[in-house]
Amino acid sequence: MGSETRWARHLTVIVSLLAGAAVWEIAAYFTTRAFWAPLSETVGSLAESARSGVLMRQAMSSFQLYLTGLGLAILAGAPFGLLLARVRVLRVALENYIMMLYATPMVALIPFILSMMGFGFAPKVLVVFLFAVFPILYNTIEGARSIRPELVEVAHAFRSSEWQLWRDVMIPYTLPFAMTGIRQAIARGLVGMVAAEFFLSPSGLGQMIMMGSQNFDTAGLLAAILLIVVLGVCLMDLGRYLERRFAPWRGYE
Amino acid sequence: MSTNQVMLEQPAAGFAPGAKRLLASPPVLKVAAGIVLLCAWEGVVRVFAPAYVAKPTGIARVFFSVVSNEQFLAAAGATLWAVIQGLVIAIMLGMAVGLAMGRVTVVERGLRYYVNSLFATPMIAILPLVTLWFGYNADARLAVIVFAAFFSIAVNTCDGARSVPLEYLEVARSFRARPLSTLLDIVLPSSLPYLIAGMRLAAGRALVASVVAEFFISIPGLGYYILFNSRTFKHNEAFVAVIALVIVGVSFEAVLNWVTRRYLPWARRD
Amino acid sequence: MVSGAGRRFGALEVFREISLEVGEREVLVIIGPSGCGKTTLLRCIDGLIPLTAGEIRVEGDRVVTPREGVTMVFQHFGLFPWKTVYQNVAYGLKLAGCSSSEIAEKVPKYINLVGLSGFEDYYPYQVSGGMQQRCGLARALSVEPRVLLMDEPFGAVDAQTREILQFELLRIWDMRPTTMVFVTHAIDEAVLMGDRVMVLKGRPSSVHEIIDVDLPRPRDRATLSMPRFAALRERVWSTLMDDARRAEFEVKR
Amino acid sequence: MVSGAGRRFGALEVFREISLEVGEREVLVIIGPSGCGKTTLLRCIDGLIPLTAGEIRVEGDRVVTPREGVTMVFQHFGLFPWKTVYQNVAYGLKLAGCSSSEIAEKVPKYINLVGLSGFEDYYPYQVSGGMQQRCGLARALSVEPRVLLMDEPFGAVDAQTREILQFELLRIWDMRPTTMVFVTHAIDEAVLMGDRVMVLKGRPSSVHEIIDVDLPRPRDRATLSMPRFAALRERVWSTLMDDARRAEFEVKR
Amino acid sequence: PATAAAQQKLTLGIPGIPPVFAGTIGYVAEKEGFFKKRGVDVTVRAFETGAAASRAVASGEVAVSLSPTPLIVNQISNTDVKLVGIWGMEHPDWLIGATDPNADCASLKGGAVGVDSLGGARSIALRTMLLGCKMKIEEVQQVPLSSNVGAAMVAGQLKFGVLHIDDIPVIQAETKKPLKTIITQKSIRPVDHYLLLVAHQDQLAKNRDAYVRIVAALIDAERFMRNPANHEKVAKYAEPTGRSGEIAVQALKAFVDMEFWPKDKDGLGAKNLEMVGNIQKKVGNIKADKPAPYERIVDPSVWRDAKAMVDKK
Ligand SMILES: Nc1ncnc2c1ncn2[C@@H]1O[C@H](COP(=O)(O)OP(=O)(O)OP(=O)(O)O)[C@@H](O)[C@H]1O
Ligand SMILES: Nc1ncnc2c1ncn2[C@@H]1O[C@H](COP(=O)(O)OP(=O)(O)OP(=O)(O)O)[C@@H](O)[C@H]1O
Ligand SMILES: [Mg+2]
Ligand SMILES: [Mg+2]
Repeated sequence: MGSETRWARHLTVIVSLLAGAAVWEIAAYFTTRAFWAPLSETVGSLAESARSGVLMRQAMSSFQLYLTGLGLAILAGAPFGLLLARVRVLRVALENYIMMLYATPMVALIPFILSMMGFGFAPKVLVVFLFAVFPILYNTIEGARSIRPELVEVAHAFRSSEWQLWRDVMIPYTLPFAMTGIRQAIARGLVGMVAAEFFLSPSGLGQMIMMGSQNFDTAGLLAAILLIVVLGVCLMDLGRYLERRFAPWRGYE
Repeated sequence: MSTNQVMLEQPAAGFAPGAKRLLASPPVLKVAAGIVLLCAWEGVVRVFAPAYVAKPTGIARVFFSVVSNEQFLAAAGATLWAVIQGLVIAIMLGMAVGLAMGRVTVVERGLRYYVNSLFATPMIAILPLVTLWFGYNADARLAVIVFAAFFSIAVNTCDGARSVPLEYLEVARSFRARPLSTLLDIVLPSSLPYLIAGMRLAAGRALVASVVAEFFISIPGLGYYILFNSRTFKHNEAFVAVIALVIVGVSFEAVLNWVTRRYLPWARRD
Repeated sequence: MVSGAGRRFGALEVFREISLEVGEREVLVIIGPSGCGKTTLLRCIDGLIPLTAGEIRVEGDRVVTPREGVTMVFQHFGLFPWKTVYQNVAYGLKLAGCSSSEIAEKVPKYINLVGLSGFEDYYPYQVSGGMQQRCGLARALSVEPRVLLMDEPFGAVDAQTREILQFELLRIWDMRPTTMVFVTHAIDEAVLMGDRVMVLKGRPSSVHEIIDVDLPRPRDRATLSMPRFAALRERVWSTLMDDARRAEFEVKR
Repeated sequence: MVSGAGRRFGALEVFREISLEVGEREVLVIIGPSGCGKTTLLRCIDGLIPLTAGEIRVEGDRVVTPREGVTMVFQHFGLFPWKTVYQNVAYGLKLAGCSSSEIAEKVPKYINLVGLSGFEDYYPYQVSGGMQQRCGLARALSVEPRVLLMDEPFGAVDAQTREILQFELLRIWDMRPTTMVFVTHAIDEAVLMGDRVMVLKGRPSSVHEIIDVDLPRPRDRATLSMPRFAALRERVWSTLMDDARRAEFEVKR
Repeated sequence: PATAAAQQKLTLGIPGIPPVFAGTIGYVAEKEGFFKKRGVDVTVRAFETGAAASRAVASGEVAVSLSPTPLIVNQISNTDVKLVGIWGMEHPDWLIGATDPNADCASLKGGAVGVDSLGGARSIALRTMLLGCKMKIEEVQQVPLSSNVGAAMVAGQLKFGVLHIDDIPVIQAETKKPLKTIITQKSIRPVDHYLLLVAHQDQLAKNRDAYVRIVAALIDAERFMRNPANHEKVAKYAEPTGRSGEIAVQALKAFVDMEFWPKDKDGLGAKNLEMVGNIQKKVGNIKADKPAPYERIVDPSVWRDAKAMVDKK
C-alpha cells in the first residue's frame, strides 16, 4: 500500500509538470512570437547562450553582485543585530526605525542611488545590501525581544558573567532568528539584484531580460526568466536549509 | 517581561536615579535617536553630497507644497488604490487556491511546484512579459501587484490550512461536524494567523511591485513621481514620495497588527 | 462493549486483544504508562479512528463513526482558541442541531454547573488551565450524552486545581450519573473516580488486570483517608510500576 | 534565614512579612495557591531579585546576588534547548570554574545518579518531561550545593513519573542530605518531602501556618499508606482550600 | 469631420522621461488642437525609452510611437512583430559631448558615456560615432540614463554623454562652462535616420483613417512650428521636455533650420533607412541574413493621404 501511494503521489506531480510544459509549448501557437515563445525554443535559446558563454558571463556577473551585497548585509546585519539584542538602550532607540525601514519598499530609493552614486558596481551592491540587511536586523531584534527570560535567569542563578551570558545564552538563542532573517534576506536580495540590474546599469541576468524584451526575443526573455525562477527556488531551499541547519534543537516547535 | 528587565531590577546605584530613568525611558530614547539620525543625515549630505541631494531640511521645506500638490496627491492615490485593489484580488484568489491546496491533496500536488517556484521568483523579472500581455497601462501594474502578492497569500494559506492542529479536527469529528461546518468553524479561523502573516508579506511585495511597475511602465503613481523628480534633480520632492511609501508600508503593518489584536486576540505570537 | 480490540499504526502495534465491558452508569478507569495507547483506545471507542482488529459496540450497535450520545473530553482540552467560553460550550449543541433558544437556555446552565459563570465572554487563553478544562467538560455535558469518554481530563492542570476538579466531577456525576470511561495517569485519581480500574501494560499493551474499587459512593475527601483507599492505591501502583519505569526511559519520537 | 521579607512589583505587593528559618539538612516545603509568590520568594532567596523589605541571610551573609553554594532547580526546567543533556549538566560546573577533567569526571556521575545514562547526547526536546527535569536536577546537584532551592520541580511531568521522581529525590537526599527549600502545589508531595510545610496564603500572601511533618525518615512508598500521612495531608488541604478556590477563579493576566 | 475615429482615444508615445525635445511636435499637435481639428482624440504620453514605446505599440496599447529607427529596423528584421513606420525624422542630431574642454577621441577610451539604454537610440548612435574615433563600443562603458544624460553631466556624474543639440545650451547654462563636442553623427554619416513614427500593421489596416489624421495633424504641427512667430508658444508647449523659455526657442531654431521635423516630405527616405539596416547588420544587431526590405519597414502611403488631406483645405 505504501509504495502504491508513493507512486500515486509522484504521478500527480509528474502529470502536473508535463501538463505545465505542454501548456507552455502549445500557448505559443496561439499567439505571436512576440508574446510567448514555446518551451522548446526557450530551452534552445538557453542552450545557445550557454554555448556561446554569454549565459555563464551574465550569470557570474549577477552572482558576483548578489553575493557581495548579501555577504555585506550578513556581515553588517548579524553582529549589529546581536548588539541591539543585548544593549537594550540601543534597541529601544532604534527598533522603530528599523521596523520602518523593514517595511519600506527599497526600490523607491534606486533613482536616488542612481543619481548620487552613478552606475558602477558599488551602487548596485548597495541596492542588494539595502534589500537584504533589514530583514536580518529586524528578525534578530525580534529574536532578542522574545528571548526567554527564564534562560537568562538560569544563567544568573549559576553566577554567569556577562560574556558567558553572551556565549551561552544570547548568541545561541538569537542565532535561529538571525537565520530566519538571512533566509528572508536571501529572497529579498534576489529581488534587489534584479532591480539593480534593471534600473541602474544593465548587467547580468537583468540585462538578458531587458535585451530580450527590447528585441522582442521572447525566447531569450523567457530563458532568462526561467533561469531566475530556478535560481530563486534554489536560493529559497538554501535559505530553509540554513535555517534548519543552525537550529537542530528547534525540533520542539 | 524581557531579558533586560531582569537585570534592570538590580538595585539602581548612582546619583539622581529619577533623571537617569527619564533619560532611559523609551519615548525619550526613540525621539533622541530620531533626532540624531536626522542630524547625521543632514550633516553627511551637507558635507559630502551635491546640493540637489535630499536632506531633512530640504524635504521639510518642500514638504507642504508637495503634499498639497494635486499631481502628487493623484499619484499617491493611484498607487495606493492599485495596491489595495491588487491586494484584495490577490487575497481572494490566494485564499481560494491556498485553501484548496491545503485541504485537497490532488490540487496541492498539482500546483505545488508552480506556486512554490513562483513564490520564490522576484516578480520584477516578469515585468517585461506582463507589459506585453497587459500593455503599458494601469492594468499591467495591477497584474504585477497581483502576481507579487498572490503567491505569498496562497503559500501561507495553504500552510495554515494544512497545519490545522489535528486536535481541533478531532474535536469537530467527535461532535459529528459536517465538512462545510468544519471548514468554516475550524479550518478557516485556525488558518487566519497564517493568512495574516501572508498578507503582511504580500503587502510589502505589492508595494515594491507597484513602484517597480511604475518605473517601468511610466504611468502616474508614486514610483513614477520619484523617478521623474529624481531625474530632474528634484530629490527633495521625490523623497516626499518615498516618505509616503514608507507611511503606506508602515500603516499596512499597523492595520494588520490592529486587526490581529482586535479580532484575533487569541492568535498572539509568543 | 469492546471485544478483542487491536490497533496498529503501520508497523507499530499499539494494543491487542483488549476486551472490556462497561455497564450502564458505571465508571471504568483505564490507567497505564505513557504511550501505552490509552488515548488511541478511547479514540477507537468514540469512532474517530477504526480498529484494526476486533470490534466495538455501544448500546448494541457497531461503532464506525462518532455516534450521537457519546462524547469525549480531551486531554488537550480541545477548545477552539477563536471561540469564547460561551461559544465553545455552544459548539456541541449547535452541531447537535439544537435550536438557538435551546442553546440560549442550556449553555448558561452548564456553564453554571461547572462554575464558570461570569467568564462566558473570555477566550480560552484568558482563563486558567483548570477553567479551560471545565469549559471542555461543560461542552461535553451540555449535549447530555449517555456515554462520556474522558481522556486525562485533569492531566494538564496544577495539583490543587486538580483535586478541586476531581471532587467537582464526582459531585456532577452524583447528580446525573452517566456511563463513563475515564483515562488517567494518576493512581489516586483512578482509585477515586472508578468503579473498576483497568490497568494496561506491555508492548503492544493489553489488559493486565482489572481491579474492582469497592469504595462506597458518594465519594468525597473523606474517601482519601480510608485505609482501603491507600491499599487500592498501592495495589494499582505495584501493578503498574515496572512498566512505568521502562516507559519513562523511552525516548519520545 | 529570611526575616520580615516583602516584595512588590510596582503596585502589586506579592508577599509581606515572611520570616522563616531553615536548619542545616532540613527540608522546608512551601505550599500555596497559584500566584501567591512562591517562585518570587525563591528567586529572592537565590538573590536573583532583591527584596523590597526585610532581608535574607544565607550562612550568615546577606544575599544580594546569587551566591556560591546555593543552587536552584526551576519550575520550567530551565534547560538550554541548544545544549545536549551532557552539555546542560556540564554548564553549572563550567561556570563554577571547574577544570575540564573535573567536568569529565563529575558529569557522568551525576547523569548516572539521576538515571539518565545513555541519553547524554540527546537534546532536551528529544527526551520526555520527566527526563528533562532529571537533567535539571543533575545540573543543580553537580555543583554540590549546600543549599538546594527547588521550584515545583515535578510540576510539569505526568503523575506516574512524578511519583517515581519523588521517591528518587528522597533516595538521593538520603544519600547526601542538603538543606532544601522545596516549593510545590501538590499536597501529597509537600507532606512526603518536607520536614516542615509552610503554607502561604492571602493577598499579599504571608505565612499562614507552619506544619511539622513528623513522619519518620527515610521515607518510601510505605509512608504514603500511613494514617499519619493521610491526616497531615488533610490538615494541609483544609488550611489551603479556601484560597485555592478563589485563586482558581482569578483570570490569568 | 466627426468620424468613427473621433470616438476612439488614441495615444502617441514619445521617448524619454522627461521626453526628448523631438517629441515637442507631439505636444504642439496636442495642445494647439491639431489632433482635434483633424478629428482624432490623441494624447501624448512619455515612455521610459523609445523601445518601451514601440513595445506598447506592438501590444496594441498605444496607437503610434516615436521610436529610434535602428531599433525598429532591428526588431522588424529579427522578429515577426507587426510594426511599420509611417512617418519619420531623418536627421539625427547626436553628438558626443564632454564637460572637459580638452577632451577628444582618445580621452573617451575606457570612459563612462551616458546613453539612454543599452541598445537604445543613443547607444546605437554611440556605436556609430565611435567609428569616427576608430573605436569599438566595448572600449567605453555605457551608462543608461534614459533622457537624463545631460542632467547627469550637469550634476558632475558623467564626463561624456551622447547628446542632442538642444542639450548643449542647457548644460552650458547650468555648468557655466563651454561643452566640448567631440564628434557628431552627421560628420560620420550624413545619410542616416533618427526616429520613426511606428504603428501596428493590423491596427493600421483596421483603422487607417485615424492614422492618416494623426499624420495630418503632425504635418500641421510642423508647419506651425516652422513659423518663427509661433516660437514663443512652441517653447511653452515644450515644457514637459524640460526645455523652456529661451533655451527652447534657441533649440527650436536649430532644429527647424536643419529640417529636423520633415518639411513637406514623409521623412522615410529609402536611402537613409537602407543605410540604417546595413549598419545594423554590420555591427551584428541584425541576426537575420539581411535587413528587412524597405517595403516591410515603412508604409509611405499614409503620409501621402495625409498630405492630400492637409492640402485639400
Ligand atoms: N496517528 C498516529 N500515528 C502513528 N502512531 C501513533 C498515532 N497516534 C498515536 N501513535 C502512537 O501510539 C502509541 C500510543 O499513543 P497514545 O497517544 O494512545 O498513548 P497514551 O497512552 O494516550 O499516552 P499518554 O499517556 O502520554 O497520553 C504511541 O507510541 C504513539 O506514538
Ligand atoms: N517580574 C514580575 N513583574 C510583575 N509581576 C510579577 C513578576 N513576577 C511575578 N509577578 C507576579 O507576582 C505574583 C506571584 O508570582 P509567582 O510566580 O511568584 O507565583 P507562584 O506562587 O510561583 O505561582 P505558581 O504556583 O503558578 O508558580 C503573580 O501575581 C505574578 O503575576
Ligand atoms: Mg493520551
Ligand atoms: Mg511558581
